[in-house]
Amino acid sequence: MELIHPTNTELYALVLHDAPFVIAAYGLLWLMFCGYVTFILVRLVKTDKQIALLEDAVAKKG
Amino acid sequence: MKRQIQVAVVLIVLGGLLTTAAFFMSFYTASVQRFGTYTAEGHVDTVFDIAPSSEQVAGGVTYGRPWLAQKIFYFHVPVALASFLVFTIAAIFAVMFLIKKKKSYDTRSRLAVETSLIFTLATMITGILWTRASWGVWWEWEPRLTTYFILMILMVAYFVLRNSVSDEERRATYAAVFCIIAWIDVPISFMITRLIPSSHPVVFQPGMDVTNLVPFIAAMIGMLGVGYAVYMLRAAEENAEERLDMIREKLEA
Amino acid sequence: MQDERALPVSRKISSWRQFKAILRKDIVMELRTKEMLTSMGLYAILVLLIYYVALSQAGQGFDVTRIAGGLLLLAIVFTSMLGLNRSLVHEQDQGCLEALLLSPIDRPIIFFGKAVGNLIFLLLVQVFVVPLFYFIFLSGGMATEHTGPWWMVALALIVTSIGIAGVGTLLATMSVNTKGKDFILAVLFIPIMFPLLLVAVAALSAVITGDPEYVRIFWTMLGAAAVYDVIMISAAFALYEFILGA
Amino acid sequence: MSDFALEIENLTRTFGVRKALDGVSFNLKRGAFLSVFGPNGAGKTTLLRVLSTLAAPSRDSSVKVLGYDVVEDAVELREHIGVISHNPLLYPDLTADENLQFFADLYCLENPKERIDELLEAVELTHRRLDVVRGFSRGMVQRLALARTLLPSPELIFLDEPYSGLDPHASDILDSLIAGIREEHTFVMVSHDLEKGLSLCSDALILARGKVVLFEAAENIERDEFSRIFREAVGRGVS
Repeated sequence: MELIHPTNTELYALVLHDAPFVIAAYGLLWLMFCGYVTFILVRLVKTDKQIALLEDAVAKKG
Repeated sequence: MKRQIQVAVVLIVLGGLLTTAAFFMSFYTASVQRFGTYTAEGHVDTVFDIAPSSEQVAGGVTYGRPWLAQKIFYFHVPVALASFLVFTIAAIFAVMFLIKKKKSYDTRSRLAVETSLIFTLATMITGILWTRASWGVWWEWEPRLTTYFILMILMVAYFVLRNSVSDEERRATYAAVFCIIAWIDVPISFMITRLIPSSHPVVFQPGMDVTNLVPFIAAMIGMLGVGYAVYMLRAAEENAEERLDMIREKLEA
Repeated sequence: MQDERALPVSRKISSWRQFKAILRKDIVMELRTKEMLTSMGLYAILVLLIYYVALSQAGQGFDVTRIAGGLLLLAIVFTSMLGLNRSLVHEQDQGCLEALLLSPIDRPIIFFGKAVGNLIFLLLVQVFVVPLFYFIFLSGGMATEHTGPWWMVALALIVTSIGIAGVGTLLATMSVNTKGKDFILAVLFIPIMFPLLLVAVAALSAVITGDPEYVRIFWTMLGAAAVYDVIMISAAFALYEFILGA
Repeated sequence: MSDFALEIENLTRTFGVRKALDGVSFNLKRGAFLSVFGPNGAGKTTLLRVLSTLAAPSRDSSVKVLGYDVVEDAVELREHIGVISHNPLLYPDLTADENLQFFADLYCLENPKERIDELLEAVELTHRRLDVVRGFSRGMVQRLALARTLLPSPELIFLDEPYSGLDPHASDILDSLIAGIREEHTFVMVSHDLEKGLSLCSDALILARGKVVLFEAAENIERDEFSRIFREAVGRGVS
């Protein structure tokens, strides 16, 4: 099996014009996911710290 | 909880790999899709032939312009389908909440709506870039785009509603009811391109080539994995918050 | 297992009588204060005034019939939100809704009582607003001659109003219990109503502009609107109990 | 038919980690007057809402009011209970007559006219029956609210802080009205006012954090001891 479909090769030569949009769309999609996930992870770490702090307080109290 | 996070991160990486693989497959192995035709007979291409002025001739065959833009199908559509699916799950949890009145169902429903909103935004971003490439405009008030936009507004309204109710149980009930009513837009948005004439392509239909189907399914599985991972991460965060509340209560008692 | 205890005051629960009571109470109250009708009517006039401002520079060649359907429906949507909010604030004010819930009444009857009341007020306002709209915008030189029959416009408005009253009653019952009542109502109401408004405008415009195919377009769009009404009202009907219970 | 107006066993109402009511159990005889005390957020209002069928208890609770299950027989039960709260639950833009007529219709009373005449006479509002409630004084509104509650002649009356917002005069009127119907009804009152609640009741209940702290017949209650327990409960309950 050849790597690039014959029709495709022919076509890509024609219409590179759209490439920036497609690649930007794919990039933005993942940028967004990664951004959101990092955001959650940062918040999680913060909450973990808070929990540790309060648990210490509980331990001291008990 | 730690485990949840690990699984989530693994799922995101796997999803990323799968979708990226699909992305490259769509360029290298997928055959060009022939919904409508692109031959010189001048048959109207329902999928691509939006801008006939820029038709180009190669080897005696007339092509619609935005062939490359079509590759967006392999990630735009999976993301959009995932957003529909996750919102449907949210509505199912909402129904279960109304039946059982358990807080955990409300939390799950809310997290699912949140995940769905993220996917909806992703769909919007990719979609807008595609319309720019393919139709030459950033936005068009066209049935699919309009109903999908409304779906996004409904999800935002869901959180506005939640924020404006102070009693916890009432908030959960109102949110569940609104989620169910808002869900009605999902089948409308999904079916509308198949029911009324719309310039939004209906690519996914019977008779698709295997070389197209494989990357599509890979991307779909990848996106669902990412969706589940996002949901799990938020659930882990929610668990942590709950634990925090319980410790605070303990301290005060 | 229930023992049939004789009640000191005899009674026989009749849902029809309860429904009539809610409806009559709303109408009597409105006839006394005229609060809802005057505020809705006045608001509608103000909206028409704004329309005039918006269209004042449109020029001679501008054919207002092309957007008349949309303008008319917009005025109705805005006034109806005002009315819906009012209608449920009345119930909330002195805790009257609680008294309703404490009585031996099936929850759906409350829904139908309130929704039918709202529908009546909506239609009353329209009886006043639609002719006014016609005189201001459509009777002049701007109108086209081949407008469809007016009963079609009326029918489209009635079908739309049924949807607005049904779903609006549910959403307004939620929104009166939130902070920022009217804002929340708008945020929930407009996107939920959106599909209905879209098809209603299509039906109205087809008739008003006298599109050559207006009969076909009108009935397709009205059919879609009716389907939407049925789905939404059944959902609202089924879910109303939960809203009241919260 | 049981002798108890309230048979409550393990009444729990939870949402998430928060427990509004936590294993409340007690029985109350017919004809009793129960005063429920407790700090804010102790679950008094929730208790009243559960007993008056406005809120459902959790699954493993068994709550019977007048022999009716609050979940399964809610509709029948509603015919036998009445609520007087600090909110009048009357439409200000209807006349006294129209208000009562409306509620008579909701309860589907037969011969509503006679019943309304009788009740308006009893609360001495016959001369104002055609006036709009908006113009009534607080005392008159509370009297009309009482008439509304008595309309279907309930056996059990819930009083939800009925004195809050009343001036001394109106509160005296309410006292005398309650005294007038004390004999033939069972009462459950939620109140902040320790003095008032204790002077009226035959049984007292203190709730804190959704749990019963004390349930005792009035004749066994030692004032000072009771105040001490109440203050302790308040101290504990503030959250």
